[in-house]
Amino acid sequence: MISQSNYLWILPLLPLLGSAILGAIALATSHHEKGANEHRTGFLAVLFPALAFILTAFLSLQLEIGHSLRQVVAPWIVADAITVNFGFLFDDLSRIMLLFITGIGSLITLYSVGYMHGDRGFTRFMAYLNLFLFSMITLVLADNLVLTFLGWEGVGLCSYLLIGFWHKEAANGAAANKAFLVNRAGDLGFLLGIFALMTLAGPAGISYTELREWLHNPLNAEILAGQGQVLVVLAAFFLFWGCTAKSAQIPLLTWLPDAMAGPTPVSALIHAATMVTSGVYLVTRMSDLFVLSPAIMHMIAFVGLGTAMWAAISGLFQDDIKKVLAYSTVSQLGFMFLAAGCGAFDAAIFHVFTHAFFKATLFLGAGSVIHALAGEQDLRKMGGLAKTLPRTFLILVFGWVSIIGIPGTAGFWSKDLLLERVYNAPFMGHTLYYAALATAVLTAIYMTRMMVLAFMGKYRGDEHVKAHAHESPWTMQLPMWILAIGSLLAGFLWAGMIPGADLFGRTLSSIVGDAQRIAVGAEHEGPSAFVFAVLGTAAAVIGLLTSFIIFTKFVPSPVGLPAPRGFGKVWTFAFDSLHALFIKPTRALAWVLQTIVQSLFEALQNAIGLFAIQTSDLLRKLQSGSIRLQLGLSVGLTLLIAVAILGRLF
Amino acid sequence: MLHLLLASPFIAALIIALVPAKFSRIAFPLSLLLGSIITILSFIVVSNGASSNGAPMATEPFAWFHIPGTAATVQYALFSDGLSAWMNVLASVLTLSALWVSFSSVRERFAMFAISVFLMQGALFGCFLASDAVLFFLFFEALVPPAALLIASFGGPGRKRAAILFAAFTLIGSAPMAVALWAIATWTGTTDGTQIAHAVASLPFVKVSLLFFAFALAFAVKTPLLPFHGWQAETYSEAPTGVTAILSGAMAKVGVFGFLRWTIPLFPQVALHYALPIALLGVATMIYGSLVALRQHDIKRLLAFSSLAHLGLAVAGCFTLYQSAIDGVVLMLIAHGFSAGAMFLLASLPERWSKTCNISSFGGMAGRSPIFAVLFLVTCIAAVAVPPTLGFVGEFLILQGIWQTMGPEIALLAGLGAILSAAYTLRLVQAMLFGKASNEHEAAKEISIGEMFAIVPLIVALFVLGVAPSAVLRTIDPAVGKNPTAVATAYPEKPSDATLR
Amino acid sequence: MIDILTVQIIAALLFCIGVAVALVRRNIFFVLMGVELALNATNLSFIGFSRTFSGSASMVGQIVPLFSIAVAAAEACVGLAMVILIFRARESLDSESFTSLKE
Amino acid sequence: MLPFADLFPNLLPTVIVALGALLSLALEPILSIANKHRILPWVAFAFLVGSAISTMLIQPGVAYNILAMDPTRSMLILVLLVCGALGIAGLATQLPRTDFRGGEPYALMLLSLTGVMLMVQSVDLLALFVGMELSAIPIYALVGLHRQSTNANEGLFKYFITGSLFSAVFLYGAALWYGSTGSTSMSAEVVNGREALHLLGFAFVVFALLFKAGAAPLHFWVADTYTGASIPVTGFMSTTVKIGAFAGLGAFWLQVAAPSHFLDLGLPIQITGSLPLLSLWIFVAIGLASIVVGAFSGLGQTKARRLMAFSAVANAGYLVLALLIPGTSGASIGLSPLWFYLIAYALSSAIVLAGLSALAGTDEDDDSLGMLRGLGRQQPFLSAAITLGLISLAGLPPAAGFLAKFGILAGLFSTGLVKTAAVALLLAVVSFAYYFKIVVAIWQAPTKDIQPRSFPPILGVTLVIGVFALVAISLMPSLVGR
Amino acid sequence: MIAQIYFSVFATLALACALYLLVARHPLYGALSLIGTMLSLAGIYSLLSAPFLGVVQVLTYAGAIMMLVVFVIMVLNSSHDHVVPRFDSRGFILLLVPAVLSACLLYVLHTTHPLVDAGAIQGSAEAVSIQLFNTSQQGSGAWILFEFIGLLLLAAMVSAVVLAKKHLDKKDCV
Repeated sequence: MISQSNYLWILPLLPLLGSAILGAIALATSHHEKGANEHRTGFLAVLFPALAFILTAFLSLQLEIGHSLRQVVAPWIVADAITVNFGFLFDDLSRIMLLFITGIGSLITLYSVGYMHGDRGFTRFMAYLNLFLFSMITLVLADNLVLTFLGWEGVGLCSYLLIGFWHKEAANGAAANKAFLVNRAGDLGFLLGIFALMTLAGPAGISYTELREWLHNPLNAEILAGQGQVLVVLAAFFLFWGCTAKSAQIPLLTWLPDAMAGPTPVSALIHAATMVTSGVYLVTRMSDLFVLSPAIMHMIAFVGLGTAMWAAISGLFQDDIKKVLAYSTVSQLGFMFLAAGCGAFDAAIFHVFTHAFFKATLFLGAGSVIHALAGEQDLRKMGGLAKTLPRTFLILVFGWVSIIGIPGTAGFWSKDLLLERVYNAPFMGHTLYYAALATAVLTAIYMTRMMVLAFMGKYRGDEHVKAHAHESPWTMQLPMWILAIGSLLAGFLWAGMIPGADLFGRTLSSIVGDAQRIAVGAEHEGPSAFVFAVLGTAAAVIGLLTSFIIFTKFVPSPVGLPAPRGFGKVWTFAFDSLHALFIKPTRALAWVLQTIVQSLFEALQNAIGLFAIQTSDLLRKLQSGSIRLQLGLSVGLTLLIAVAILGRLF
Repeated sequence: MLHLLLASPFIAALIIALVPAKFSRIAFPLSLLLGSIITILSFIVVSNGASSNGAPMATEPFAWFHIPGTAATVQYALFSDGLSAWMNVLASVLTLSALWVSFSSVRERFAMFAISVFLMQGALFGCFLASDAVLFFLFFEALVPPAALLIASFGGPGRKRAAILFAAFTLIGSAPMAVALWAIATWTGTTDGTQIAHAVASLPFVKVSLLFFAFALAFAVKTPLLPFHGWQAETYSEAPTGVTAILSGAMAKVGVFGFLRWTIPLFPQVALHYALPIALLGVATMIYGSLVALRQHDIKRLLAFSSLAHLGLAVAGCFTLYQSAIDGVVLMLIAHGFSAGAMFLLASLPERWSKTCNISSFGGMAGRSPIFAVLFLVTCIAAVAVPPTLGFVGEFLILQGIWQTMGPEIALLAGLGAILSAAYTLRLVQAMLFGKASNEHEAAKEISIGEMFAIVPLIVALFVLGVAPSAVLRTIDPAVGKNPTAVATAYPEKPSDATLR
Repeated sequence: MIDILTVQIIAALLFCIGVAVALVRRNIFFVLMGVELALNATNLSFIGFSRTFSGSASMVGQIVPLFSIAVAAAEACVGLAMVILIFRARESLDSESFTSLKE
Repeated sequence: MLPFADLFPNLLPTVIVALGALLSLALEPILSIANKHRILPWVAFAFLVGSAISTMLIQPGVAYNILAMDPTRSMLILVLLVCGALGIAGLATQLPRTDFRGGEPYALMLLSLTGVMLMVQSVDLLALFVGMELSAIPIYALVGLHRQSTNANEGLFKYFITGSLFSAVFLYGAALWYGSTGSTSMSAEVVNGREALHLLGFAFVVFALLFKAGAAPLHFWVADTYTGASIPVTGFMSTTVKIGAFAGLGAFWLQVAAPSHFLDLGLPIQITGSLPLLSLWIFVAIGLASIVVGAFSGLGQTKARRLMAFSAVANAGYLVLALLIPGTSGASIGLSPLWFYLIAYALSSAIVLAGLSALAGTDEDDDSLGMLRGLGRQQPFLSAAITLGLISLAGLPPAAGFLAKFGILAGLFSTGLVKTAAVALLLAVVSFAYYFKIVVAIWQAPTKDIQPRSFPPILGVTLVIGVFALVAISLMPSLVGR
Repeated sequence: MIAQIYFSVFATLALACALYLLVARHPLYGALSLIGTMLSLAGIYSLLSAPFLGVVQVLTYAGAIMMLVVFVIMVLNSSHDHVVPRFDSRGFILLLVPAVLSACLLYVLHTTHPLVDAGAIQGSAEAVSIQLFNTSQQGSGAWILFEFIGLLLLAAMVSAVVLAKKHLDKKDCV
């Protein structure tokens, strides 16, 4: 295995190289009328992620379950007690993550080659994509928190770049800033978490493997029990804080929908399928830490559930097709954190996995709809597209059934497993379970609403747009089909009721096994899996039917902008207004400092200057022109001094 | 070697001065040549430090000047460890870039500009190399005349006021330091940096803390710290941009350098005693600077307040008295030197193109001058300390040190500063790069090759050093502790003692 | 025998009167003459003191006035030249009319 | 027969300068108007050089208990000669521009220089008096040189009246001194029972000398006279007279502090004199007053000469404070910082004003800051020299002024006058503001086009010498004093 | 005894003339009264056994110098002199200064009682010249200063020329 471990550093390097080359090309051609040749650059853009995927696949096949590769390339930061390395860790968790990140990443790149066709910034966009993949790979492949943080901030940066890609509209800039800032707020949490761990475990606090050993080392038991307790809680809290920003959980979730509203569905998708899952990845990666502080675990569970429900409800109010998907993403992430909070880390990761497939499918489908309708995103202006875009429709249907959890689809398996685990959770499992089930119903409702509004009924947009409506080129279609198939079949990697089909779970057990044992405790006998399956299916079907009945009848009229109104608005932007509570005071403070304090300082300076001038004028008055006064003052004042000083002698 | 390094800028100034007026054309290439030679020299010093594992270089002391009424004799002696060496590199590189970029704006008076800049550089070298307190003070004061002259004769409309403000602040600020030096000379009879610490130790605590604060004040004004920042914004915005780059990139560092090299090692116990309040002051400065920067409309004022914020954090890092944090401070100084320098130099271009500093009047540059836009964006990214830039490494170490020594709350506070810095930087980026250009009609301007040559190295350095900070750390870390004036002696044996909570 | 103290007092008074003339009067001639008077007073003081010493020490007090007289002559000569000069310029002997330089 | 043995060694430099004066006076009538300003300066310069050489050759010693010579004095005399040369060069630049017909001014300058050198050498009040008068009278004429300018007239008038009055004061002080000691020698011991007279005489003499030095509150003449005189004359008097006055003051002060044998000006001495230490506070008061007045009055000024006048007042203040600096330890006085400061000041000020005399044109207020705009680019060499001088005056490194000020104030601190030293330092910052105004004005971009002004080679030569001297003592302070 | 009387007469005369100088209206009167002071001072000198100085005083001071002064006064004697007021309020205030000065001087003089020393030498011309021109090592060396007085007078002459001669600078041709 040693031999292969030497290849790890190549993985992140490939897309980095790609982005470097593409960036160079973009800069070089930045002043030409039309950018570089799209075929060549497109080829390059797809080449590097694809290579990365192949390499990952190769390594994964070589490596049997339970083993891991680790490579320390070079020291990075070496200061006094602190040592941070460029080190990579390729174990079961990062293997899974890498597989779908590189795989789906490559597909997305391929898709975007078609989607971005003819755009002036084609090459630049491809460079961004590669950079993003580099950051993502670093994030999951790093063997220590600081290097992960590098990827962590890197993806934040890339999302900033991608959201603000079309820089002509200032609005995109605003959305980009929002995304970056909110992520920054999360990153601060991440950093503080690292510090807490360094204080707790010293140098061992940074590296995953060493931290793991440190935590499980019986010698440290009493530290953990004793003064270490606080630090553990702090660390867990801060790290989860970081996750809330990156994977859009309450309260730091406002940036994601805006990001979706950003220019390209591709960038939106790249968030949805990969970036946002990094939070779940981190929680799982640090599962050994989290399970040590049940309070934080519960917090995670509730935050996850809350996010899921809130997002599901606000999904109902969206008329913009991408926004619907955006909120569904947030909601699904909520499910994942719910699972993680309940100690079902593997289930969470599995849901991440399947979600990547069906959400990708949905987004690509939506993208191709928008592409076909020349950029129209308003659901109210669609309708009856099933006949116009049959293949797209089919693809979207795959995604749709999967997300609402029709038995057999990937979504079904993962959500089913997830809910079951939640039910068996020691702490308020049942309550959480029913709430989650209700959320599943809501999911079915808003997803069906989207499908109905988009494809059923008759077309509501203007005609000549429809006249030009067409299916996408192969570069877009190919990835969509692959993903669509995936969203149907991916679930069988861990189909709970089919004996033997639990490759996924076995793979992860080496990472999260102990943690889950600590979290869940002894296996106790709950209702059989079959019950949950039925309930889940029921939820999906109920939601589907209600939604179908309602929204084929009441079709919203296409007036005004596709933005939620009334209660929907309040609900959707609840957390924006929450943020405002922090932003407004900051602004006010800044205003005060600038206009009052700062000007006070300046006034003080001027006062001193004025004093000098006044004194000068005063003294210069003394310099009178009259010789007699001058003589008199000279003699008189000297006399005064002499008398004042020498007078004491007599 | 050190003598040569110190002398080189003055020699350069002399050479430029001797260029007869009718050959004024060659002044520019000549100055660039000399500047690069000096830069090479400074790098040689660094490499010496690296090769000898950061063992400090020092010169034979030479009795120079007897302080009347005391037993003290000022010695001309130079001393260079990794810290000084890197600061010198900073100064020389920035000087070179500043010369390069400024040419197009000062053209006809370039000779004088170059002379003053070289003199300033020489004074900077002196500050970084002096190992005698009075010698240091001499160079510290020698910074003022050329800087003030540059501001007053090449600056913007309010240049005279700015120059006077700058000079008055720095001179008045350094006055207490002079008094402290007299006191040291009178009480201990030595001004040698290697002996003061021991000599002072016997004095009563009150006296020592008075000395401490006298020193600290001078550096707090130079850095600047919160109540003493009045000169900064105005000076930076009025000064010619090349000079501003040096001012913020190198001269402001003298303040922090002073804390590291003089204030803390000379009066360790006092430093330990007042570490927390001063560090808090640093953090407050950071927050203040960031918040005020949020409301600036003049790009140079904004950058001025941003460097106020950065250096505030650096000072806070110094007073953690925590080894790795101090290393972080050094990294951060270098990082900020390069990034601030690059920022100001870049900012000078649109200023020259559209004759204004008001950021609301820029915009849409991403479309019109893409290369400039990319450089600007990258610099901003480096400025907000996104890994793997050098700034991140510095900030990481400093924040960690703050957490270690002063606890989570203050670390959190300082962290907020990081968020705010992102906020105002992105605001600047959005205003300049995004949206439609306000002046579409006029032809799009683009950064020239020469200017790129001047600026790109700074940015590259930020990333290279960020990936391999050990290049710096290796030279400074061993040096610490090897020499008496260096930082380490100031520390209690266990950093944990430094936690005053 | 003459009391030296009286001599000194007279000298002091003359000196002060001289100063007074120089300070109080506005006519430039008076100012000059006031200074001359003060010089005379110093001479008197010297000679008065010379009586209180023996040997060559007493002679010192008798030769210094010679110098002061010479100096007075020189000053008078320059001073009168100055008076002529500025009288040409201003047609006035009022010292208060030379107040253009101030502050 | 004359005791040449130890007399002429002492007097040689002075005599040579006097001879130069006589010769140039003799040459003056036979030269054509055009040649006067071309030849006479060089004649004078030659004699100055000769005097300088002789100064370096002669041995220390005292002649007749009235004229002394020691290393410090010879150093001061050398600086005097440099300042004189600069003044003459300035005249040689200025007079042709104003079409001045006569060549007497050079002779007058040399005569005045003779007087000052006498002051520097004298250890006797009578000699000091003669020296003062000999230095003063030619300067009266020099001040009034431009007879059409009302400013010159007024400056002359004020200087003359004040000067003659205070020479009377000096003489009266000498009388009292004589009355209390029985001798006019500075080193004379006080006769029992006459301490009060002694003290009074001391005070009168000191005040008269302080008037010469232009310390507040005896400074009123300074501004008006400096403004009235033409720039080179201002430069000449602001430096030479100050050197003379402080040399006399320093010698007197040392001798009073430790009477009964003649002292080397540079060496620290233990205080043995009967003079009450209380009188120290006179110097503190006057020094601070001068610094305050000089620093603040200069702020509002717009003419270089007037600025320099108030700078002279301020620097006089620092010099007065320097009188208090103890030597090694205990009740002692060591004046070497004073001499260093004096030399640094004199060189800088002479350089600045000589340079300005070349920059400024012919008419009255050509040294108003507005008129100086942009001359820096036209005369880079002159302007650089001026800038160096001003930086030195402002007490900033790298010029000598920094070490001088630093040393004096450090010494002051060591005597325990902490507050005084601190205040003096802060006010130095204030005065920096107006020195800086001149520098900025010179280096500004010109508003109007200036017709090029040439200056004679002698100015270049002397300026080079001056700048070299200034730089030399900046780099090697040990050249002066110990 | 006689000396006492003479002395008191001369003293009063000197003071009176001095005071008249202070109040005289026309400079000419002032000059004359000043001459009076000087003559009486000459008398006092000779009473104080400095006859040579008395003579010099009469010749040089009262004679030469004051004559010159009077001459110039006559030359410049224009109606202006009467226009110039003798006193003004400022003058009266300034009068305080010499008053205080005299007070101090008198007080200090009172604290000391200088007594006539028997060994004082009679200031004959011979004694003075010996004191003045003894060039030997033991001498006072005053002769050197006397040489400088020569330079001084020369300087005064040149200065007077420079100040008063016409046609020195071109603009002078009025």
